[in-house]
Amino acid sequence: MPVDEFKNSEGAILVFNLIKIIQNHKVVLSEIDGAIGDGDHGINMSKGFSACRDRLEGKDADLTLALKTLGRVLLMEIGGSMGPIYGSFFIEMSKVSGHETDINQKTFGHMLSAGLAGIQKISEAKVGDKTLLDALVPAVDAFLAADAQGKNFSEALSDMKTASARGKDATVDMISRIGRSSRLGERSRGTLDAGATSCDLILSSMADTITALL
Amino acid sequence: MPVDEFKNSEGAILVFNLIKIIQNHKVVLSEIDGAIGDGDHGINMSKGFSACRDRLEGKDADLTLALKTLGRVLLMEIGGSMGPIYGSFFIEMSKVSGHETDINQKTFGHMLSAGLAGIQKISEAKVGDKTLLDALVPAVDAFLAADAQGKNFSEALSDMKTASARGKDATVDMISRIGRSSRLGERSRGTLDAGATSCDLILSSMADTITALL
Amino acid sequence: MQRIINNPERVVEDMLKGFVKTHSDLVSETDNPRVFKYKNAPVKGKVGIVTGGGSGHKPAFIGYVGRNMVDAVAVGEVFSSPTAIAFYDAFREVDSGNGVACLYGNYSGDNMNVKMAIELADEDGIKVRTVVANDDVASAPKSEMGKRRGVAGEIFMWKVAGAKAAQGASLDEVITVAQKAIDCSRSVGIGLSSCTIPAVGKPNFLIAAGKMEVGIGHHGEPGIEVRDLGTADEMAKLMLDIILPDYPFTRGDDVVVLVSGLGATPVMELYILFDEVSDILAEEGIKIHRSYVGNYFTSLDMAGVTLTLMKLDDELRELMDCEADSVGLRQFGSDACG
Amino acid sequence: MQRIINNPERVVEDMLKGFVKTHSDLVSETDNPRVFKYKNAPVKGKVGIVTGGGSGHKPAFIGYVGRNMVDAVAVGEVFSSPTAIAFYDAFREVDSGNGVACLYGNYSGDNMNVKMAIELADEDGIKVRTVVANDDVASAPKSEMGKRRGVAGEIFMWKVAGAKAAQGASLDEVITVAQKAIDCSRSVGIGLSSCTIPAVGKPNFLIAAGKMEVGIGHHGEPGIEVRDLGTADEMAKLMLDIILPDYPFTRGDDVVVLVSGLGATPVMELYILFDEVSDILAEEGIKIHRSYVGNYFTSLDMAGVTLTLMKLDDELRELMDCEADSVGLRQFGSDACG
Ligand SMILES: Nc1ncnc2c1ncn2[C@@H]1O[C@H](COP(=O)(O)OP(=O)(O)O)[C@@H](O)[C@H]1O
Ligand SMILES: Nc1ncnc2c1ncn2[C@@H]1O[C@H](COP(=O)(O)OP(=O)(O)O)[C@@H](O)[C@H]1O
Ligand SMILES: [Mg+2]
Ligand SMILES: [Mg+2]
Ligand SMILES: [Mg+2]
Ligand SMILES: [Mg+2]
Repeated sequence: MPVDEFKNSEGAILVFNLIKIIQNHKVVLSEIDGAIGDGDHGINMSKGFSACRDRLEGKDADLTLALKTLGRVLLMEIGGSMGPIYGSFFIEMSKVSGHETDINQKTFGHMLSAGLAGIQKISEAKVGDKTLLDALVPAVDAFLAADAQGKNFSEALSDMKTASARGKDATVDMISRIGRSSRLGERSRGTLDAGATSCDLILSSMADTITALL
Repeated sequence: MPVDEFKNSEGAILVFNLIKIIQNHKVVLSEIDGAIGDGDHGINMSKGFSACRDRLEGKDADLTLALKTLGRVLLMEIGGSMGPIYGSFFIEMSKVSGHETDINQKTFGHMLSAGLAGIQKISEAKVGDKTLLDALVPAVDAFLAADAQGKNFSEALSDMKTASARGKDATVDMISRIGRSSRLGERSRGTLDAGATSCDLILSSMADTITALL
Repeated sequence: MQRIINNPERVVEDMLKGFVKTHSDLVSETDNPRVFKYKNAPVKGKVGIVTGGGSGHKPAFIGYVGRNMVDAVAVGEVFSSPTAIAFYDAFREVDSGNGVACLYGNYSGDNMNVKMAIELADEDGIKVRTVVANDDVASAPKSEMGKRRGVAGEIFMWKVAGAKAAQGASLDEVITVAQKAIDCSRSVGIGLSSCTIPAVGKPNFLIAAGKMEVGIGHHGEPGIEVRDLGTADEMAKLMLDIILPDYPFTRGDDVVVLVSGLGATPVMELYILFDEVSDILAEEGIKIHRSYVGNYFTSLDMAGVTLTLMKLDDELRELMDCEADSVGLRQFGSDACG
Repeated sequence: MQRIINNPERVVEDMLKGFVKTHSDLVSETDNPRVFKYKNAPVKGKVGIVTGGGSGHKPAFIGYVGRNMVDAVAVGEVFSSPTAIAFYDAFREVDSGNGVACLYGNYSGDNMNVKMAIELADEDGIKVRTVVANDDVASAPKSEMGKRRGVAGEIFMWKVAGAKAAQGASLDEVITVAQKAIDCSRSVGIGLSSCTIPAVGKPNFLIAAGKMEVGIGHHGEPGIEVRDLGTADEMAKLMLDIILPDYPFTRGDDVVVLVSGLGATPVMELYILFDEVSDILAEEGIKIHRSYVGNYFTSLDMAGVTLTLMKLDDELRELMDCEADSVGLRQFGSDACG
């Protein structure tokens, strides 16, 4: 049985993979946002994540620094709602990983909880409002539940992925109550939420990267 | 053979008939203007002529005073281009009828010439530009020609009517070169000019009234 | 028509009522319901400045009534000249015995009505002289300058003449500087949409989506050319290519620039256009002394823009820098001017 | 899209370039390309006034930077909050050691970014206090005032706070009066058309011809009700029926009134609406001390209007009457104020 943890010093790959996944989904994220929003979610996200890549270039970052850099770039330089929301998420995660040498399942669970709490501190959105929280909240819950049930790190990550995807898919049937698309009321039903889609991409990529690192 | 003249003191009926004819054609004049202009020619004209009726009410006006009142009301209170154009026309006519006791064929010819000259003093429009001058100029010419040929007053008036109607009808094939509709260029072809139409109504009504007075 | 109006035939009256209520600190009604004056007019010892024209050009014309600006305006129906009586009454309201400068726009109706009004004023012994603005380059070739219409350059004419009059200049001096201002000004417009006279209820003409009309007039008078909608940079270049050689403005000149929206174009876009105008002028070695960007002279709900340049000499520069207080043009000045 | 733009993704940058070139006598760039300040900021001994928000609301927000007004703004993308760094840099640009009043609008992005910015400023020892405008009556019921958005009432908040700061008031005093201004203000909007974010290229939503949306927000946030397009008089009554009882404004009150167009509505129509507002207020025994009619706070190319009333007490009246010099609000005052 493999060691159920990975080295903070080797974890920056997690962030680099996030950058790649966001860049690769720039167009589709904007298209999804275009259906009931203003069609710029991919552009906004890609702008922020790409700026982070520049910032990490040449630096021998560990996971903590990479997450912190990503969070700060989003927070400081993207503006809108997405900047502070995803920014807080990654910064709060980085505070938990902090100086830990190894990131195990417990630590990662704390990181997720802290990231989520960071968002909830600044956003009034609730589950069911058709936002990224509809992917994030069930995903975090699933990870923590798996952990509590004694599942191992990669099993818990797998549960997280499943819950995130399901949460994202569930946004199709929701009416938007927060942000730009809330203006459409009943007409916002029938399409995915863009933020939930990017959040699912992020969570799923993190799960894959960590699984590979274990 | 009847006396070929009418009394100035009995001539105000000419103006009252003009007022009636304009009021009765308010809608159609606006409709014609609407095709290639802004659709208000009937409104503008009717506003001015009706104001003149109020002004003449109770006054025992002769032709001179009635024409002068009509001209001044149009000139002073209607604005736009029509105010000064028709205003000058009637004022200049009234200057010629002045203190004449009887209006004969020569006097009326001078009145028409003076009215036309008054318009030409302030408007740069030429025959063929698709304006009221396309009815007025041939009508005045026809009256003067008939007079020169020795035709009597009512014959000259009849020639004037014919020429005015023909002039008006000819505007259908013209391209507007003056005023609002000139904006349309080639597309202004194919409809009557509103000003030529009102001018024809005016000339034809004058001819009928005078013929009846003789 | 997605408009905020009551009776479409009474938009001018209704607008005027709202205007004088809003700006009673600056503008007063007169006995003629179509004549409005600066509340302190006639200003003793000062030449009176009068203008007027059809409605639908907000803030023009009434918006330029004020301190060191226009003393009275004659107001017409939408896109239609005021009456001769309105011009005449405006003259009477502002004459303090020093004469009246009537500075207006070269539209045939205005020309006729002003002419009549002057004849009436003559009988009263009121001395009126006129300057007829003709800054719209696209409205006639240079060989027929006298046929060109007055557009946003009129604002510079009023500003300069208003300041000159406030300094105590004579009627002849005011007329001379107003004529100089308009002689040194050139304008051109680009239309991106038509406009709708409320009483008519349908667009006056049509500009197809994806097209623009270069040289359009302030009432939708036909332009020089309909072409594919360009970028802001292309529009700036097009407009300057028309304006610059006509005057001509050349290296070393000092100018004021006015970019005005036509009514429905967001002001954000006017700044985008101005940015390129400014860059091109810098390349050409033409110095911008002062610039105005906003809705200064509109055409109802038309989308589009006009660009005006005026070449400055020392006198025009000083007068443009004077303080002014009107709804459409309000600026602090080192020199109170009056 | 009949727009005057270059790259639709760069409208904000392009507009800002044009803006600072036009108004370099009043507004300066800073090291942060999304932060602009009053050219004399930080004004020694004076509390700094900062605001900020998404673009597309011209003249808001940058147009309210100036003398006795806002000292610096943070500029966001179209309809999107500025970054935390922009707010933070704005604080730093204007703090003269007397603290900074950040007066903004209660949009979730702004709330989050301002919060972050304040945390950063705290670390630098810059004292920042906020007032969050919530004058838009239609955006939440009175029982949830804290959820209401800030709209054109922000202009009164800035005007009053800017004047107070210019008089040498402390940060607490400035905050108190800014809070009072917004507490005494109520706004409501009516939308007559949608608007198009240039980078998106299609309308954000739809308002059918012949309909109007009462209570619409500054980004097209849904209103209270879509109904048949009314006359200007009906709109005035509808809006006052929403605003008056909410505060409530009552007989004997003294108010300032602001009628702002949303971008594509001709100013003529705003005066028509104001005329009826003024008549209704007169009937209700509410006295208008001062009124503003024009495009003060827009939403790109949306057609429509907002109405704002602020109840005055002696302090607010004095501050509203102070001189002010900014692009969006420029007025002469008996009192120079600073
Ligand atoms: N207050 C909020 N809390 C949580 N998520 C939000 C909030 N506002 C917006 N979102 C999310 O942001 C997404 C849109 O992001 P984006 O398109 O980048 O921003 P914008 O809406 O400003 O264009 C939505 O799909 C939604 O998931
Ligand atoms: N300068 C001019 N000279 C002669 N006639 C003119 C002139 N301008 C306009 N017209 C006439 O005026 C008519 C339109 O009048 P009207 O509709 O009342 O005014 P407006 O065009 O201002 O709406 C045109 O049909 C034309 O015959
Ligand atoms: Mg966006
Ligand atoms: Mg979006
Ligand atoms: Mg007409
Ligand atoms: Mg007309």
